[in-house]
Parts: sequence; C-alpha cells; structure tokens
Amino acid sequence: MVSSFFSDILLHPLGIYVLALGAGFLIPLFDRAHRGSAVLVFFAALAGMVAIAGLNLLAIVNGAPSIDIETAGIAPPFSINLRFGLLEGGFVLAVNTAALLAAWHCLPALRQHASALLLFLIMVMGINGMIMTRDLFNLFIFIEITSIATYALIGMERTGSVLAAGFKYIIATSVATTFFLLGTIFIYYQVGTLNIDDIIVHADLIQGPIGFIATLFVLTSLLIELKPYPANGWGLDVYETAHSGIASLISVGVSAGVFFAIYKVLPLMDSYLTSIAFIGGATFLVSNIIGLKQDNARRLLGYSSIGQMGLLTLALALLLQLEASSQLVLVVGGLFINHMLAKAGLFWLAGIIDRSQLKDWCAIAQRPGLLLLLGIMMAALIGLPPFPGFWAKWQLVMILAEGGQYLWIAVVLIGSLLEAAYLFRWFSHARGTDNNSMGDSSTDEVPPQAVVSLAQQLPVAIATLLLFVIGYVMALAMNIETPGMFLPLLAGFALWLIDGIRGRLKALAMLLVVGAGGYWLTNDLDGINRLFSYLLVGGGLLVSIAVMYRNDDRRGFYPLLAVLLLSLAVLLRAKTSLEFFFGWELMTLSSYLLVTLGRNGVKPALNYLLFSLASAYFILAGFALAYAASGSLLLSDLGNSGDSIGLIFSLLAIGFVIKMGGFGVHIWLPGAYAEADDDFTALLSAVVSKAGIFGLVLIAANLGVQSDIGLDPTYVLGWIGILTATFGALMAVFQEDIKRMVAYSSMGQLGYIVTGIALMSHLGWVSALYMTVNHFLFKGILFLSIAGIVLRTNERMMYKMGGLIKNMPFTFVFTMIAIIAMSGVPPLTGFGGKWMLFNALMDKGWYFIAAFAFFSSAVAFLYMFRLLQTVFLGQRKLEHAQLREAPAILLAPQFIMIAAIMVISAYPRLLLDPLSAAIDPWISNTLVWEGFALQTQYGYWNAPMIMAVVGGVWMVPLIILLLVSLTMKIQKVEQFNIVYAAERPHRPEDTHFAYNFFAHYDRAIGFLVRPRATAFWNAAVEWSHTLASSLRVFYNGNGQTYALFILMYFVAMVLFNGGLGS
Amino acid sequence: MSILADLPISLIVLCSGLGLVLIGLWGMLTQRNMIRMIVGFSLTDTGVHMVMVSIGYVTGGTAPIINDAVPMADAVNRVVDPVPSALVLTAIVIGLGVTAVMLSYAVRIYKARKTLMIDECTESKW
Amino acid sequence: MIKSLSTEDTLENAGLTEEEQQLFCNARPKQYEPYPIKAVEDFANWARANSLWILAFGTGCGAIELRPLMTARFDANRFGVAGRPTPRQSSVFVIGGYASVKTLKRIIRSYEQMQGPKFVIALGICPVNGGMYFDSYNTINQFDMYLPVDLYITGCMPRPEVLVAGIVELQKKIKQGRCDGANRYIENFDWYKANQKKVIKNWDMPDYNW
Amino acid sequence: MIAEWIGKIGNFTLTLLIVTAYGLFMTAFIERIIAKVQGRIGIPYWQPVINILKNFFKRTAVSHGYMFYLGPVFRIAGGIGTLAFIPVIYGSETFSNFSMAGDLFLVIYFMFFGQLGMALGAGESGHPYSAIGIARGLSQMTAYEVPFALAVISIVIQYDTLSITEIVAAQQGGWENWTVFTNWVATLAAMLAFLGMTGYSPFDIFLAPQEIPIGPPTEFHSAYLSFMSLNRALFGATKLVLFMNLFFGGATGLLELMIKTWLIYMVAIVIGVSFPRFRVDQAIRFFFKIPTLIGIMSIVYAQMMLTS
Repeated sequence: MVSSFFSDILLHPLGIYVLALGAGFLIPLFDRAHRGSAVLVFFAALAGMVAIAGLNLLAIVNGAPSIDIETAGIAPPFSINLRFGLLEGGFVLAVNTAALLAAWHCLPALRQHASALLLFLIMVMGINGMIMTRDLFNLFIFIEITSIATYALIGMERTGSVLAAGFKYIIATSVATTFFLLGTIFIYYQVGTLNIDDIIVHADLIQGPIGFIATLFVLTSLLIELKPYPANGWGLDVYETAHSGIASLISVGVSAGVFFAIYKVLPLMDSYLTSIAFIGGATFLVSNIIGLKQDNARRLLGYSSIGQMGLLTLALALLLQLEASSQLVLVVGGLFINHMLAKAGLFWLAGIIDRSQLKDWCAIAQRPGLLLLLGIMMAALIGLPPFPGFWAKWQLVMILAEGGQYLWIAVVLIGSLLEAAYLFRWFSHARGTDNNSMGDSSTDEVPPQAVVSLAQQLPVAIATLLLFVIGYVMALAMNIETPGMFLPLLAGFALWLIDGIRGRLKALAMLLVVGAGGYWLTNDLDGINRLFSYLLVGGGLLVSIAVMYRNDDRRGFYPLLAVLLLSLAVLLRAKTSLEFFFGWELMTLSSYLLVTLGRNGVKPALNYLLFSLASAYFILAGFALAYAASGSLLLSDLGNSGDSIGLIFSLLAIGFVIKMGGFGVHIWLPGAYAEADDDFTALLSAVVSKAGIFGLVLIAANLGVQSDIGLDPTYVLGWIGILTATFGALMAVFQEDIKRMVAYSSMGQLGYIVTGIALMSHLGWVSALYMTVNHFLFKGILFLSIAGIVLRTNERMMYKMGGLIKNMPFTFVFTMIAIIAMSGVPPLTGFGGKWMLFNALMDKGWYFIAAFAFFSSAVAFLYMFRLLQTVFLGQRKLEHAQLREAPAILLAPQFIMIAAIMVISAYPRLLLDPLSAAIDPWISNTLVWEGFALQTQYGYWNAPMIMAVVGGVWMVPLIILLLVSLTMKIQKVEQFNIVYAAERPHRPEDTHFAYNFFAHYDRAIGFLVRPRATAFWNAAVEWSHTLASSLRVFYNGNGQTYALFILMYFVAMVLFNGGLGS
Repeated sequence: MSILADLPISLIVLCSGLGLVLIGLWGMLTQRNMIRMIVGFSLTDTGVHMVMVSIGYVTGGTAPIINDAVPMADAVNRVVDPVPSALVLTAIVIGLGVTAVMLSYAVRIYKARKTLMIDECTESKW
Repeated sequence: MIKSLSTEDTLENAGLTEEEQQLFCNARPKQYEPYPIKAVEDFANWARANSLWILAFGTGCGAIELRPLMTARFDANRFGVAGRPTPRQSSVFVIGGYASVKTLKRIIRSYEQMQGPKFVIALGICPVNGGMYFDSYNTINQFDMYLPVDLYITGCMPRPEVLVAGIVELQKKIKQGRCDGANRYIENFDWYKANQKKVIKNWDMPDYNW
Repeated sequence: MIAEWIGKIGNFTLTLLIVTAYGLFMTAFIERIIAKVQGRIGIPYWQPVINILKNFFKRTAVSHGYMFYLGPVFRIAGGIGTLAFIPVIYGSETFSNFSMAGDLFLVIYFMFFGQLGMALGAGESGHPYSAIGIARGLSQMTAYEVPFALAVISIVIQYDTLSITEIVAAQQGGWENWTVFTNWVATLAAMLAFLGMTGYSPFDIFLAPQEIPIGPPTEFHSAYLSFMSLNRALFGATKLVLFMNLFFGGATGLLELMIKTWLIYMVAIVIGVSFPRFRVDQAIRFFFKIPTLIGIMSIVYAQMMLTS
C-alpha cells in the first residue's frame, strides 16, 4: 500500500510539478518562521524533483513504458497531456540535476530573498514543463513561466548592467514568444487542435501561406530562444552579467527546454531542416570565431554556450535529415549532457572565482585543484576523451561522413578547433603565463590568489565526476575495449591521489605503474605494433628513469606522464579507428598539460595543443571518410575504401605530419620542445613524436600497400618529408637556444623518416623504422644531456656556456656519440639509415629528393658542430668553473642508449631482421644478406667490417701519437693559454666565438629561413581576429537593435524559405 | 458602409489585431524610452490577443454551450470555438505578468542609473 | 691547489687577479735534453735547419726587409724558409730592428708560445745596442737582456741578401747543435723575467705564456 | 681468415704509403709550379717531408685537453679510412683496400669523419679563430656538397650502381667511356665542387692565413701538426683518386693513376693561382647558383641517357 503510494503518487512525474508548486506555497510560510527552513524546503523540493526524474527514467530504461500524464481526466487531443519517455526523462533528469547543483552554487544569492527560492523552483518547473508537455499552447505557457521566472531571477542583482541586460532579454524573448503565440494560433486555425501529436498526424492540413507562416513563426521563435547568430546579443549580455548560477541555468536549462521543444515540433518542419542546420552551423562557427576576440570570461562562456547550442541544433537537423534518428540519443544526448555539465561547471567556476577579465584568471595559477577542474571542463567542452562530447562528436562525424555531408564535417571540426583556441587561451591565462617550476617560484611575484572554499567547488566537482561517469557509460555503449582503454586515466588518477608524497618516490611509483600497465597493455601485441611498443613504452620508460633527477614537488607531472605513456600503449593496442583516436586525443591532452608545466611552457603549449587538435581533426576526418567508404571501423579495413583512398590517405597523412612538425606546420614544435621541462622534452622528442610515425606507418601499411602502390599523395609526402628535413636543419643552424636548436633538429630528422615511409618500398620502410629507432636513441641522449647541462648551468643560451667538457666529460662524450649517430657519419648507426634511405630513393627514382637529403644532412653538420663547440668546447665561463657532472640518474639512461647505439652500429642485423619481419605482412623482404653485408640493387654495406676498419685506422694513429708524445714535454695548459695575436684574452665571454655562429651562412642563404611560416600563422590569427571584429559589429549593446534583428530574422527566414508565395 | 457591413466581424478584428501588432512593434523599435517600448509591447500583445479571438469566432455563431438550443451534432458549425477564447484568457494573464516584470525593470533601471533611454544601457557589448 | 707561490714547478703569476690565475697555466717551463742517440739528434737538427718557419710578426722597421725574402729575387723558399702566422707552429723569430717596450711585451708573449727548439734572429743594430734609438725612453737597448738571441745580423738596415746569408748561417749553427737559446732562456728564466719586468710596467699577463 | 686479414692490412699499408708519398710529392710539385709561375725556384721536393719530420722532432708541446689531443687522430683516421674504402687501382687486388666494406655512399659520408673530429679538437683549444674557421669551412662544405651530390646521383643513375669498382669497370675500354665524356655535365658540376673541396683559392677563406691565422689549426703544432700535414697530403690525394675513379675512368696502373690525378689537381691549381678568393657567403651563393644548376641538369641528362 505504502509502496504503491510512493510509486504511483509521489514518484509519478507529475510529482515534479506538485513538488515545485507545493514548495512554492510552503517557502513563504516557512520563511516567516525561519529563512533556513525555507532553504531546506527548497532543497528538498529540488532533490525530490531529481529523484522523481531519476527513478522514473531508471524504470523506463529498464523497459517500463513511457508515462503519459493526462489532465482533467480527458484523453488527448482534447486535453493537455504531458509525456515522460526516455528522451524526456533524460533531459528532465539532466536539467533537474544541473538545477540542484546550480542552486547549491547560487545559494548565497538566492537566500537573500525567499521569493528567489520560489522563482528558482518555478523556473525549473517551467523547463520541466517545456520538455514534457505535448500541447503547443501549453508549451507557450511553460516558456512564459520559465521566462518570467528567469526575468525575475536575472533582476535579483540590481546593478545597472544586469538590469539593462535583463531588459534587453525581456524585450527580445517577448517579441519571440509573441510570434510563437501567433504561429500557434494559426496552426490551431488550420488543424483545429493544439496537441502536438495530433498536429503531426494532421500535418497535411497545414498548408498555404497561413500554414507556412504558422510553422515558420513557431520554429523561428523557438530558434531565436536558442540565440542564433546574429540575433543573440541580448543572450550574451545576460550570460555576461547575470549571476553565474542563473546564467548557467539559462545556458543549460532553458536552452535545453527550448531545444527539446524544437525537437518536438520538428516533425512539422521537414522542409526547414536545411535552414535549421544552416542556422545551427552558422551560429556554431560564427560564435566560435567571435569568441577568439573576447577577453571577458563570462561573455566568452556566452559565446561558447551559443556555439554549443548551435552545434546541437545542427546535429539534430542533420541527423533527422540523414534519417539516423536512432543515433539521436548517443549524438545529441551525448553532446547535450556534455555541454550541460561542462558549461554549467564553467559558469560556476567563473562565478566562484569571480574574475571578469581572462588575464586576471592567473588568480588560480597556484590552485591546482581549481585548475584541474577548469581543464577538465574545457577538455570536455571541446570533445576530448573520455568525456561524453568525444563520443558524441565522433559518432556525429561518422554519420555525417556516411551521409556525404563533408561540408558539415568541416564546419563541426573547424568550429571545435576555434572553440578549443579560445577556451585553452583562457586556460593559459589561468595557468599563469610565466610560472617557474625550477623551485624558486617563491621569489616571483604571485598575483593574489582566489580564495575558494571546498563547498563552493562541490557542484563543479560533482559535474566533473558525472562527466567521467557518463563518458565511461558512453564508452561502453560504443563497444570500446574497457578497462584497457581507460587504464591510462585510472593510472593517472591513482598517481594523482599520491601526488602529495616526495618527488622521487612519486617518480618511482609512476615508473612502476607505467611499467606494469604498459606490459599489461602491450604484451599480447605482435608485428609492427609490438615493435613500436618496445620503442614507445619500453623506450618511454627508459627515458623516464631520468625524471628522477629532480626531487622537487612537480605537482601533476607524474600522473600526467603516466597518462601519456599509457595512452601511447593504448594507441598501439587500438584495433578500431575509434580506439586509435581515443588514444591519440588522450596523448594530445596529456602531453599538452605536461608542456604547460614547463618554465614558460604555457604559451607554446597552447600552440602545441591547437596544432595537435588540428592534426587530430584531420585524422578524424580521414577516419570518418574511411568509415563511410568501407563501413568498418577496424583499422585493418582502412584499405577497403575504394576510390576515396587517396583523399583518406592525404587527410590522415596531413594529420600525422602536423603532429610530427612537418614543414610549414612546424611552428608549434620549437616552442613546445624548448619550454617543456627538460626531461619531458626528451620524452617528447624521443618517444612521443614516434606516435606520429606509428600512425603514418599504420596508414601507409593499411592504405598504401593493400591498394596499389604508387599512390600519388605519397610523392607529395616524400617531398614534405625532405623539405621538413632541410628546413628543420636550416632553422636549427640559426638558433641560439640549445633546446630550440635540438628541437628544430628533431623536426628535421623526423623529415627523413616521413620520406622513408612515403617511399612505400621495403627498403624505404626499413630505413624509416631504422631511423626511428636511431632517432629515439640519439634524441633521447641529446635531450637528457641538455637536461643535465641546463640543470647545472641554469642557462639555455648556448653562447652563455662553453668549455663544459672539463666539467662534464661524460655528458660531452655521450653527446658527441649521439651527434655522430645522428649525423650519419660511419661507423655509427646514422649511416645505416642514410644509406638505406639513399638506396631506396635511388631505387624509386626520386633523385631530387635524394639530393635534398644529401644537402640537409650536410647542413645538419653545422648545427651539430655548433652544439658541441659552443657548449662543451671553447672558453668556459668563470661562473661555470665549479660545475659538477650531470647527476648519475640522468647519465644512466644515456649510457644504456649509447650501448645500444654501439651494438646496433656493429651488428645492424640485430635490428634490421626484426624490422624487416614486422614489415613482411605488407611488403615482402628485399634485404639480401651476404654474411654481414647488406646488399641492395645499388650498393652494399658491411657494418661490422666498417666498424673494424674505422676502429683500426683510429687506433693506429693514436698509438703513434702516444709514442711520439713520449719524446716531448707536453704541458697541459689552461683556457687562456692561446695564441691571441700576441695579446692575452681578457674575458671568456669575448674570447668565445659562439653568438650568431653562422652569421656568414645567414648572409648567404638566411633569407630561406626567415620565419615565413610563423608570419603566416600570425597573419592567420590576425585575420581571424579581424573577421571576429567584423562579425561582432551586430552586438552594439542596444536592446532595440537586438529586437530589430529578431524581426529581421523572421523576415529572413520567410524569404530564405521561399517567401509567402510557396 | 456597405463594404464594412459585408465584412465578417472576425476579419475586422483580425486585421485590426494585426495592425495593432505592427504598431506595437513599430513602437518598440522606434521609441527610445523604455516605458514607451513597454507600451509598444502591450499593444503588440493586445493585437495578438485580438488575432486569437478572431480566429475562433464564427460569424453568427452562438455561445459554446451545448444544450437544447445547440444540439451536439450541430455544434461544430454553429458555436463559436471556445478554445481561442480560453487561450486568450491565459495569454492575457501572461501578458500582464510580462508587462509587470518589464515595468518593474524600468523602475529599477531608472533607480539604478537615472535614465529610461534604452540606448544609454549599452555597456555590455561585442 | 695553491697557485700563488713561485716554486720549482710553479710560477707566481703575480700580475694576474685571483680570478685570472685559474685561466692561465702557472707551470714553470722545463729545459729539454737532446735525443739520447746522437744520430737521431743530428738528423733532427738537419730537419729543423731545413724547415725554418718564421713567425710573421714584424716587430720593427726591419720587418720591411723580411718581405722581399719570399719574392722571386731572393726566394727564401729554397732554404725551407716559410712564414707562419701563428707562433705555435713557428720555429724562428726574427726581431726586426728596434723593439719598443710596448712591442717587447708582445715579443715575449709570442716567443714563449713558440714550441722548442726555437730560434731568434736579431736583425739590425738596434737589438745589439739600441742603435739610433739608444737614448729613447721607450726602446730597449740590449735585446738579449730580455730574450736569448741565436744569431745577430747587424746593419741599419741589413739588406735581404744579408738576411739570406744569416739564415744560411743559422742553418749551419742548428745543424751543429749550437742553437740552444730556448734552453738558455729556461735556464736563466728568473733573470730574464726580472729584466723583462723591469722595463715592462703594465705586465698584466702570466709569468710564462704557455 | 686471419691470414687473409693480415694480407689485406699489409696491402693497405702499402697503398697508404704510396698514396701518402704521392700526396706529399704532389704538394711540393704544385708549390714548385706556383713558384715557377711567380718566377721563383720554390721549395725542394722533399720540403713537405722535412716539415713533417721537423714537427715530429719538436721537443715541447702544449695540450688543451683530451679532445684537442685526439683531434689530429680523428683527422688522420678520417683520411686513412676514406682511402681504405676506395679501390685505388682498377683490377688490382693489392690496391682494392677495404672497398668491399661499403660503397661510394660510405666514402662520401666517411669524409666527414675527420673533419668532425678535427673540428672538435680545434674547438677545445679555446681559440676563437679556430671556431670561426670551422664555421666557415663547414658552411662552405654544405654548399659545395650540393653540386657534388647532384653529380654523384647523376652518375649513379648512369651506371646503376653505387659500387666504385663497378663504376670504374663501366668506364673501361677506351677514353670515350669515361664519365667525363659520357656524362660531361655531371663531371662539370663535380669539378666545380672539387674546387671548393680542395680548399684552394678562390675557396680558401676558411683557412685565411692572414685574417684568422690559418683557421682551424691555429693552436696545433708539433706532432699534432705533423699528423695534420700528413693527412692534408693523404686526403688530398684520396680525393683525387675518388674523382679519378668516378669521372676519369679510374686507373689500371700506378703511372696512369699519377698522371690522371696530377691533371685533375692541376685544374684546381690553375684556377687557384688565377683568382682571388671569395668571402664565405659569396662562395656559398656561388655554389648554389651555376654549379647547382649544372648538377640539376646532369640528373636530367642522366635520365635522358637512361631512357634513350
């Protein structure tokens, strides 16, 4: 009896209204007695609303039929009815949950007035009604109820700007609802009913100009409530000025209601789907462009909100148009939940941190918890894994590709990229642009930090948690391999929990976790994936040993590093393009955050993130096309893509090449490499860059070979690779900053690998993989050496160093060996790679590429020598006289890698045989061995013999010199004992030739490397800002103008859809 | 006179209602003073109400009371549609509410910044 | 390591600041013995005599007489004579006439940077007794007070022919193993240093320029 | 196996001695020719040997550190190694050296070995002039490598092999088979690059004896300098042998070798005594203009030959 009372009466969806209205009556009563008790009633009512929605939704998910609520005891269409189905339930639950959290957030403001509590309940109830009602006029009522409550709540704060914004809001929405009413009544005139289901059944009665006007009025006024560009200035003003809790509820709650209303009436609007999609797309794109120029945090959120609603509208219209309504829950639902939690969370954060200008957000630079929340919200908003938006966007793009809507894919991806640009620019401000992680941050001026209590953070934290949970659920729905794919996040979370312990212990824990996790993830791989797992996971661990050279706190570093390394393992493990993309994005996000931890890493990290995201979106587009063409998500099915294979290859290759810092899109690379923490740079260059190579090999193998070799884009790719190599080397020559120089060098060396892969021949691939291993070894050594140097000298400019060979002999020897291995001088490993590449190039007939390869490896000598000369040789600075050798923990991984270089140099077959075997499934082996000699069509290479001969010809003169030395008195002299034109040197600084080392080279061909790419991208930023300025001229702040826009919007809709004549 | 007489009353109401809507919109768009804009809104609102009423009116129809005078079978043709009238009642209430909120905003704005000119309330923009 | 004391192995380098002391070698130069086998020493001397690399450092007006040596008319190349721009690789230092105090400092520095065996030819009358600059305030009169001289070619100025003759004479002397100026310098190092420092007021360099 | 290696090492030592001696002789010979041009008699033929001996007989030396000490070792190891990978006389087992270890590509890359080691040694001397000289030398190197690489690619296209022995074999049977006649474009490009490679005027600024006293080796002396002089002779001769093999039909006997290499060397000498020198940036730009263009043409030419 009791239980049936509960389930039938109290827990009936109608209970939501009962609770809201009942509490509405009770609150003033209780308020008389005590404000606190009114608040209690308020929360009880909200919680009840959440509970009712949740329990009913649960029942429906478990198979119960959807609940129809009939009023006045008469069946529809003669009475108003409400429906609580799956979609409605989901929306209602989401909105009520958000409302509950928002209420918690703005409680301090709400409890000023009892009426505010009441209005809040009414507003939520109105939104619930908008979602549930099936009656058109009732919809109008609920819209107005919500609106009036909203107006009142906006006016809760009585400053001039809030009131002005509120007044504009009222004017705009009341004009819109007026038209809604007109449309409703016209529909009634034609159909004779107000019940939406009934109208849909009799949709054929809606005809002629009146029918046209009626549907258009209803649709347009609802669309306007969603604030489409350009008729949305009024919404922005409210987002900017109203209390953050109310703004968040307008953004996620009211919009959700209106959005659902549109969804309900859409069956009437089949002919307008294109217009709706266009409006949604344009709003999404334009809002995000304008957002680029916005520097007020709250207004920025407004743009983002509007953009997200545009995206939702776009997705809805397109899905219906493509008849993929079965995916609505996943795509639109996913996007909606994502937007709701993330956007509301951001509004709340904006509220509690209360800094209007973006640049003032450095107030949370020293608050890792808040930064984490902010970052998660932003990551979720732009659709990074594992949040719901990621899955929804993926699915949306896949469906669009299947439907051939390439233009819309472009709109979605470009819009997302723009959104990422401004959101993470904001994050950069919050991160603080020049943080000093070297441990002496106490001396820096720290801006006053925001004071935020845990209670204030609670709603945001809950939203974050929900994002994760829902993301995980969606992952399950997408048939992702769990928990394997989520292992990086779990590991990161576990390490984050112990982030308070000492530095080295944390590092050790990280190594253990990554080792175990990496082994678990990769031990059952085979073929080329296994090979890369040794390199990425094993190599990553090896280089990561060096992180223990620092014992300071490094908050967040180790968890993120674990996420990064394990996401690489996930990448290797991926069977489907979705899993691959998941791993890829996870890698992007974690490496971005790691770069921001560097000394001045925040700004370059933003560049890095944007280019990485652009790369990811190219990859996504490529995968989508492949899915559309082959109907399969399996990576091994990429090749079954028929005619579009060239396009797919190009898109994917562009993506991977961006990630590897290809020529022209390399500008993110030096900054990110240079400003990241020194040990992390080693990982970035030696390990993370290999992910791009893995991707390239993957697509080359699956796309290039299965369908005929000789794919045209590969030739272009070959040229891109070699130009990258050449210009990377040239730019490295002119750098003064040691890390930037080696970063450019890294870019150049990767260029050879790209060319090797592009060759699409066995030898080409073997050379590419061989160079990949080699690149890992020498770049790992180089960057770790540099880490040691920077640690000791606290300096990155090469001309401020010099003569360090005396203090750091081991580092010097390691660096020298690494450089010889890089340069391609026999007998070390570099030669083998160059030799095979050159042979493969000649074999393929790419002669001019071969010439470029030759030239760039010659240019590489310039910077390699410069590195050794200006840092280790020449004159040592006085202040460096007492420096010690780099710590042993930094040298240990280098030593292991040196040993590997030596072994591979002498017996390259140890490496070449497995490489060749890994390639075998795609291209059969063409390596011919004669004893230790490798034979190709052109030449031969006997590495052990070369090693022996070089060793011999080096030893003999050495022995002779030693013998001759016995007959001489050799005096070991100091650094100033040089011939100096009969004068004596005075300062090491002016005796050390290091600054602008290749000035003459610059004079000769420096014009080739003037920063054109940088200038281009800077100009691109300029253009987009100019575009943003011209696009936002509509927002002049005048409410009347806004009203005019709304009217004109109606007119435009009429004209656009064929005018009254249709 | 005769033309007017020939016109069904509902059409006259409809036309004047639409006219009121337009006048109201014109007022909202051209009058800088908020109070005048609110008046414009009121006119629009009233216009819409008139349109609604006119939609349901059947010329020569009787009150929608089903009794002996109007048999059930005949009702559709002879009675005035009661639904729009009912809707108008609700709409008027809502319109009243909105107008009230608008006016209170106007009062508050005047208190906050001593002006009622809408073009002086443009500090949030771009 | 205490570097400031002048001992059997080290020099005081008093003219340098403490910071600069670390930048210059402070070892005391050592004499070298002839090769233990006479034949080797003779052969070595023959090679030294036939490969005279002259430091291209024109120290006075006599430098002008060095230039014609390489021309077609005199062609000192025939005798294995060549110019060398760096003292490290040179074996002969031709003091071209008068040596002002200012130049003397550079001469000493360059001489000490040459590797032994090394030879000094003093050209003209000025290195002998000051010549026409005998009473100049800034010119030294007797060059071998400051550096050991292996061969004098006097005159004012000696013509290139004489210079060629002097080179041949030097070769003879080297072949006989009688050119031990470098060793004499080390042997009487403290005396030479004292003389040098007596005239050179702004020393500002290590005691021995390695 | 061991006997085979001992035999090889013995043969190579012989080759090494002959080539070094020839290189030294050539140095003196060229000096004498220059002297003749200037109306002098010039140095005796054995003068380079005496110079080297003299430097070995120096009794004192200074050392700036272990890399400084090893620099000359690297330098001469580079020279010897380069020679070791080049077959000197066609068809002769004795003079084939260790050319079975690697091909033309190995030789070209191994040339850098000595330069790099030497550069490091000079760098540790701490003398700014050394660094300046190396910076200039390396820059110039990148420039002349371009026409050279293009020419090499051209002849690899032409002969379809990277093996020097096979390239020489393909040129046997009469002077009309020499690359200089079958692929004169590539030869022209390579010879222009050769001017830069030899480091004679007009491309000798990185040694610049007056401005930066002789560049990289400023601080080297005594036995170090002997090693470097030896290498200069040896390496110069090795490069000549390489060019002879690639472009002038190789040699079947020592006499032919000497005549051909002498003639090739004369090209550099004649141009060297006739022209003043370029600044480094001028030299770089020079190589990137006409010689590179000729190099590109040589590839096109080789491809046309191949197809016709």
